[in-house]
Amino acid sequence: MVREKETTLYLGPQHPGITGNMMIKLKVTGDTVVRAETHVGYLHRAFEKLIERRNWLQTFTILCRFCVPEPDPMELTYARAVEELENREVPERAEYIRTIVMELARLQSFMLWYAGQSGSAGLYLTGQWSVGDRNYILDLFEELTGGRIYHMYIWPGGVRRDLPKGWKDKALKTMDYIEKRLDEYNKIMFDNTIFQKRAQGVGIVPKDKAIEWGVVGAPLRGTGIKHDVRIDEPYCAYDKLDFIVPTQEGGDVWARALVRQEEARQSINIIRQALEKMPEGEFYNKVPNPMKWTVPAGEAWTKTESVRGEVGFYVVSDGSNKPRRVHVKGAAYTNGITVLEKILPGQNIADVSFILNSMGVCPPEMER
Amino acid sequence: MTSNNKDKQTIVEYIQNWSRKHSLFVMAYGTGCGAIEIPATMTSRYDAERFGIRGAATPRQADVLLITGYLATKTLKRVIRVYEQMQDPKYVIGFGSCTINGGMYYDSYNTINALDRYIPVDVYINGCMPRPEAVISGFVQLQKQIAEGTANNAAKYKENLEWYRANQKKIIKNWRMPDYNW
Amino acid sequence: MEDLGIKIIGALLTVILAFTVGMTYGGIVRKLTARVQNRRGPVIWQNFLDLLKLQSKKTNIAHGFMGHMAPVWIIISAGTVLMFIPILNGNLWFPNLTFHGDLIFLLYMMVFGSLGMALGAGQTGNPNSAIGVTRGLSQMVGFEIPFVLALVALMVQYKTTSIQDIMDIQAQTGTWMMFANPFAFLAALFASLGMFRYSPFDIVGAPAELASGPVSEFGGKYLGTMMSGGSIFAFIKLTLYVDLFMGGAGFGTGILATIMGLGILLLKTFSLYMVPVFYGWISPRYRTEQAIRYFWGWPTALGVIAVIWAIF
Amino acid sequence: MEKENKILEAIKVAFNVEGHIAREKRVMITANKDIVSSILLFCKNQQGYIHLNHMSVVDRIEDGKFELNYIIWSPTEKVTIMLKTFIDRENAEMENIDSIWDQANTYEREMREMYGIQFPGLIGRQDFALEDWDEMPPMRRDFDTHAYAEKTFYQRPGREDAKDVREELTKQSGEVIPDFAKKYSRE
Amino acid sequence: MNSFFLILLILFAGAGLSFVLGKISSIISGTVAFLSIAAASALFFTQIEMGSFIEFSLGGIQLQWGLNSYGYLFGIIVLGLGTLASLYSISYMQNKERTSGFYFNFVLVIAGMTGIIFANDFISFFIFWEIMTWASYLIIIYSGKNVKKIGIKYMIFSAIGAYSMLTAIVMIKGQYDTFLISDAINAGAFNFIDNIYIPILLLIGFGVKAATMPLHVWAPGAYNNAPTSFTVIFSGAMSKMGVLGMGLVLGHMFTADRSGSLTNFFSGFSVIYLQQTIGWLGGITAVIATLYALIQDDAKKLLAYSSIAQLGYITVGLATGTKLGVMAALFLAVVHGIFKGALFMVVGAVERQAGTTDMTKISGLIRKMPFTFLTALISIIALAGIPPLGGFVGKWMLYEALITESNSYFLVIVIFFSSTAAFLYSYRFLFGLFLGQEEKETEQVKEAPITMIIPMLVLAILLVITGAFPGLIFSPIATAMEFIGFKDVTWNMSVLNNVWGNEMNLTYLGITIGVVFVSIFAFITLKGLKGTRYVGTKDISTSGEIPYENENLTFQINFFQPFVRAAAPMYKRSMNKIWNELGNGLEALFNFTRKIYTGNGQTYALFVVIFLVLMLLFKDTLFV
Repeated sequence: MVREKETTLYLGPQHPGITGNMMIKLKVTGDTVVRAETHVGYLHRAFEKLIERRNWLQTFTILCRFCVPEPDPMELTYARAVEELENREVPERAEYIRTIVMELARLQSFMLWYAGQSGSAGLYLTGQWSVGDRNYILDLFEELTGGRIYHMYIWPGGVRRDLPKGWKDKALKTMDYIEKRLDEYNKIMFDNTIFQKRAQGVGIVPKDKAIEWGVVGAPLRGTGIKHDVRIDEPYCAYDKLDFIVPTQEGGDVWARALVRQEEARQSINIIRQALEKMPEGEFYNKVPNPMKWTVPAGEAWTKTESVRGEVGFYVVSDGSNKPRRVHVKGAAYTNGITVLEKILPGQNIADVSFILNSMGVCPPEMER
Repeated sequence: MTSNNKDKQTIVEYIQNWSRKHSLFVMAYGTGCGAIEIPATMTSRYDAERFGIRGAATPRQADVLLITGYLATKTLKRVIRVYEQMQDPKYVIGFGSCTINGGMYYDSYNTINALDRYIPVDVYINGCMPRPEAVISGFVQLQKQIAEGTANNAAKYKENLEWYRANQKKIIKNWRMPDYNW
Repeated sequence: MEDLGIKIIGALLTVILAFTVGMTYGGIVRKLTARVQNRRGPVIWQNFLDLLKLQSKKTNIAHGFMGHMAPVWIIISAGTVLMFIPILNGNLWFPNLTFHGDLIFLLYMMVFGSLGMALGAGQTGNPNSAIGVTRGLSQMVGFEIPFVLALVALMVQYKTTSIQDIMDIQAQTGTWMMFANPFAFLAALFASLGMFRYSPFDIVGAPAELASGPVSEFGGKYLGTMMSGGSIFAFIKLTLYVDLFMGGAGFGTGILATIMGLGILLLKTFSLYMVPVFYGWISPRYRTEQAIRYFWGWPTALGVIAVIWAIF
Repeated sequence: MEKENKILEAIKVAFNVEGHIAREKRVMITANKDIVSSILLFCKNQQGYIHLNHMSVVDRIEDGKFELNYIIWSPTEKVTIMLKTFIDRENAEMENIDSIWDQANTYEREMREMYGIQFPGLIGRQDFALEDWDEMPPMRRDFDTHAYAEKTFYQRPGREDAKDVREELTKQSGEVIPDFAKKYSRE
Repeated sequence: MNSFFLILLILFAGAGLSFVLGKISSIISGTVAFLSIAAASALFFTQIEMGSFIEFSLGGIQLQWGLNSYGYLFGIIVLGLGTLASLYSISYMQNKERTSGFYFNFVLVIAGMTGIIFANDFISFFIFWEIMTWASYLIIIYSGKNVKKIGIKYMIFSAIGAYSMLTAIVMIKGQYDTFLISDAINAGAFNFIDNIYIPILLLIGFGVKAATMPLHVWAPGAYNNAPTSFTVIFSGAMSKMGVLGMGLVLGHMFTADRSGSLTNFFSGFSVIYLQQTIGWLGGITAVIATLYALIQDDAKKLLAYSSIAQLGYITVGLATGTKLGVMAALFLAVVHGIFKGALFMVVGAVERQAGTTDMTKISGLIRKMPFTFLTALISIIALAGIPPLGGFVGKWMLYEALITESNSYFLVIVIFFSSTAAFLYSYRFLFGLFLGQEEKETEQVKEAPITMIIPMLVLAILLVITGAFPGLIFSPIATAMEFIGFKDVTWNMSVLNNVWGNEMNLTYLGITIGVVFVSIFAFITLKGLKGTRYVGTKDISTSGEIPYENENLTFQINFFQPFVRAAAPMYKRSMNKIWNELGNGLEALFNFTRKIYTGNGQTYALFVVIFLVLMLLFKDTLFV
């Protein structure tokens, strides 16, 4: 084989700079990336096949494992799809609880993102702090759902259980603490000139191509396009709450970081509002015996906004007690494969991991 | 496994094992979803570094291979390569139920169900997913084994290489790995 | 003959001192870093444990002769430089060898280790190692410029190229070089940020980018020996800075004087060491060209001012 | 429902296909496989549906068909069109649309691997998620993953009886479970 | 017969004989060339007494040949390196075509250089100079790509040099009515006070060969294009002829007694300016050549640029005009001859065995060619100036001279920048050829034949010796420096001194390094001797991924891109680029010149002779 005028560099699967278990095959000259290929499948567990063998409720154990850093949007999207198929009502209290859970999930995911984004640039302090503080949110989850990471909390027709006693105060207290801490992270990360130098002008997603390329989530809002499922197709209680969807111009890592920074604040804001406005009442619209539970034939497409962007579920039922087909479109499916392959060429090797983190690449939801 | 040959250790071995026990470099390889609890384990609330546990970027420097959850067959191949590139003495911790018997993936066509058929495992941590406390207790278990000198599964791997290879090749159809001179 | 005996014992003592201090400083930095990150952190002697473990690894992989030699080169470089650097001023037990630590010699000898490391890393054939090496060498060209400017300023100001002479002059005049020529000190201090390779200049072994860079393929005794060499080097650099800019340390040969001298030395070196460490805690990493540009900017300008200051 | 009607009518007029509005912001259209790419192009270039949201396959094994779904979305109208078509299950082949949307390439590679649907002219790596897979495409409904797993992977004993852990425990301990708590037990 | 004649006769006869025998076999031809050069060097080192000379007249012009201490120093380089290079050539040229012409010219170049060393008058100096130029030109166009362009470039710059030298010679004749070099010196021909033009013209003439900026343009192409066994001579010895001339001029220029009158004060001032200018020219040459060396992908080209950079250091040393500086320059000249000769031999060996010198195409030769690698390693250490080898001694003296004696503090920084950046290309060279993963095509490569290994190892050993005992070279340098006007040069066998009284003891250094090396090497090797296992370069951690078997992961392309990016302004504004643009503009002129210089050596010689005659005829009208 004649040696190409490029060097092959494997970034992953075992590499500190890769987000999860995937591989990006880089062709580089010098320290500039010429071509990038995303290789996935290291985490392929055949979830969609397994779901076809599970009944409607057993599916939830699988759903939350679609994307490990942020499992709840998957549960919610699926639950909403099932509700759409069944025309099942959701009590208003459950909608508020779902909103809180969603935003808590987003918030803890933002804190992981703080770690990833700054850690990939060599600033470990923010990451150590934010991942440490993230435990407080996980504590809330643990009290609410019984699990730190995987919750299986949101069910079709509501949520699995009501808020525990005193949880609201605890949540509010935690929010106060996290808000204070966010300021500190921002001081270290965003006020740092070196971080700005690293982030600005790197990994640019062009504004005019962004939607066509299928960019979603913060990368899209970083180009100045205001697109968020929470306002486009409001779900849960989002239409009753008051929040801002931040956008930034530029489309580079810096813009995406600013968007996420503001979104984390908005999450706290939403959680506070939801806790405030939450009505009393039922939290669960009862489903039949799960073993015998059938869902009317049909299909549904539901979308949810996660930290990485839009998560879509395409659910098909053939009227039996098992889903006929559940197809997941994670945000990273486009962000992490085609979009990444387009924006990486021309970048420095040093920035690859940095861009990866800012695009919110999450391998398990790409290959499922 | 826990045969007590503590008395048989020479003083040099004792010191060596003592240092090994207190300095565990963990391979930074998030093979599965369990990797999500590793940052939590390494940061402030749980702080694994006080046990001398820290990350290592490449297999040459690492002592412990943490299999964080299920292994897809594609990953298994990489894990075997990484494992064989690590240097003796090396330890494997199986992380989560799915490494023990497949857990919830028992019927998946792409994940292996019993990790110790393919690479030797020193410590299993069960749960899905194991909490950071469980991870640390797993490490403490491993430290105990190291101190006793019983964590020598890497040697067993070498002795029974053929058996392991046969198992591995059953799963990995296209075996294109460099041959290592042991 | 007696003289030679003292020298040999002194040389051994110097090596032990440098090794212990370097390793302990590393441990203290790890502990402090952990504390800043809200963690308990490892024990202070954790680095010794790591070293002991690395040295007791059962198998060690080398990719060939140069890979085998890389740690040897580093230790040669570290050991040789250590022999020519004055540790304590006028102390019998920590002598440097007769010629009094020529600065230009030191500059080149310190590179010796890096080159050996680079060759060892090169032989592995790992692309990450090679990229790390190119980064390291490029960065070296960056920080050597202000550093050399500072050294030239020193040499010009005191009309000597010997470290011992500079120490003596500082002792005589009672003015530390960092006050006599503050610009030179600042330029050298900036250069030291690059030399110690803490953030934002840890571009050589940047984990998220290059796994661990040049040492990607080294483990076991090789990594351990490199670690010891690196620790000795840390001590050497610190002592060099203290000798040049902070008046050195040492009062005489007596037991009490030796202990006091060592105490002063440790105090000075440790406070100097904290500069790059503090800076590193709160800084992300530069890209390579940004790092080089950084050194060619203000630090070099300061160095030029220092030389002009020294001439007039 | 104005926007939805507008686009539905536009497509109906242009291509003479069936369609209905499933709910707010969901327009469902069923079309022949030959005109799918024309409809997609029409929607993308003339109606502003520039965002390919999703592509999916459902294996309708009982009909001998694959059901392909194209979900596209307009950032201005905020309406989703779900375009559906059926192709034969035998020698399944579908037009390649990655010239319209680049990201369709990923979906098509996955479909090729998981269902064995061929896309003529599809450029891209052969593998998506699987490596050295030589069985039937695994997402087809007639592929039995459990049987395959049992055949291929070592099954650690202990779970083959699929017993309810709670019941086993109560048998050992003699604890009495009230009827209402039993109802979720496995059949 | 006189030894001077005998030596030259042997060389010329050897040239002719190797040309004739070359028709039979390349090996015989090479052997003859080697034997003649070896015989000549044997005679040179044994038969000729220092200071002896012969006089004879030829066509009414009084000629004088002799050997002075200054010439002897360069004789060591020329004949020593010449012998080794001709031995090396035998195997290197083995399978090449048209070797008879090559050997003919090869020996002729050596003869020309020997003649230059012997020449005590300007006429024979010039004739031998032209023989050298002419013969080397024929070797440059012997093979390779772009022959015409490179050849013409070389020819034109040589012509510029030759004409300016000739003009200076005629001016000397016109003003002092002598052709003898010593007479001209004694009369003060090189004294900057009386004559501005003669020294400058001569410096231009010599500067071309020494590849000083801005006269270096020809050098990279020519060094690269010549067959490697000749590049050894070209870079190692022939460029030193330029150094010889420059040293002669500059030495006398700066050492001339200028104490006295007011006018002298001003002229002394202008001497300082000239000194600074030449020094900076040398420094900038070094920097730019270094910057260009580190972006080369071809090992030979890299060394070509590196040679220019090293000659820049030598120029700087000469321009200091101080004892230590000139000593450093001459020491560097000798050491550069050794290590650059060795490095070009290494490249030649790689070229012969692996078929190319393109570093992006080969890698991992260390296992195949261990001795070649060893030579390369030692030479590179010397080149980079890392202790304890010879290169360090030269660098040390140069820096100390600049700092302590000539007060050129910023020039030091420039030089230091250049020599730090030299680490980059040094590493690139070693890594590119010898380290990294092994290429599949180079699986069959074997170590070079013994006749190539021996010269390389001899040079490598010399480098080690000069590092430990630089006094061995200081002794001829000290006597040589007396000839160019530096009296009472002191030196020690292995202690270096500067004027501030600081010393650098190489013995202690050697002992320390030795002790540390032995102990650590023993420690590393003996400890766990069983535990160390050597693995192939394919067994690397590629982030867990498994590369294809024939996939070579060695990082070779755009090697120093981050550095280049950081130094981008310097690359943009570099002299070569301006010069190239100018050169492109001058292309038409070049084409015109080509009509006159047909590329044939005879017409060239003819033109030079005509020019000489014309100048001599009209010298009175022109220069009085």
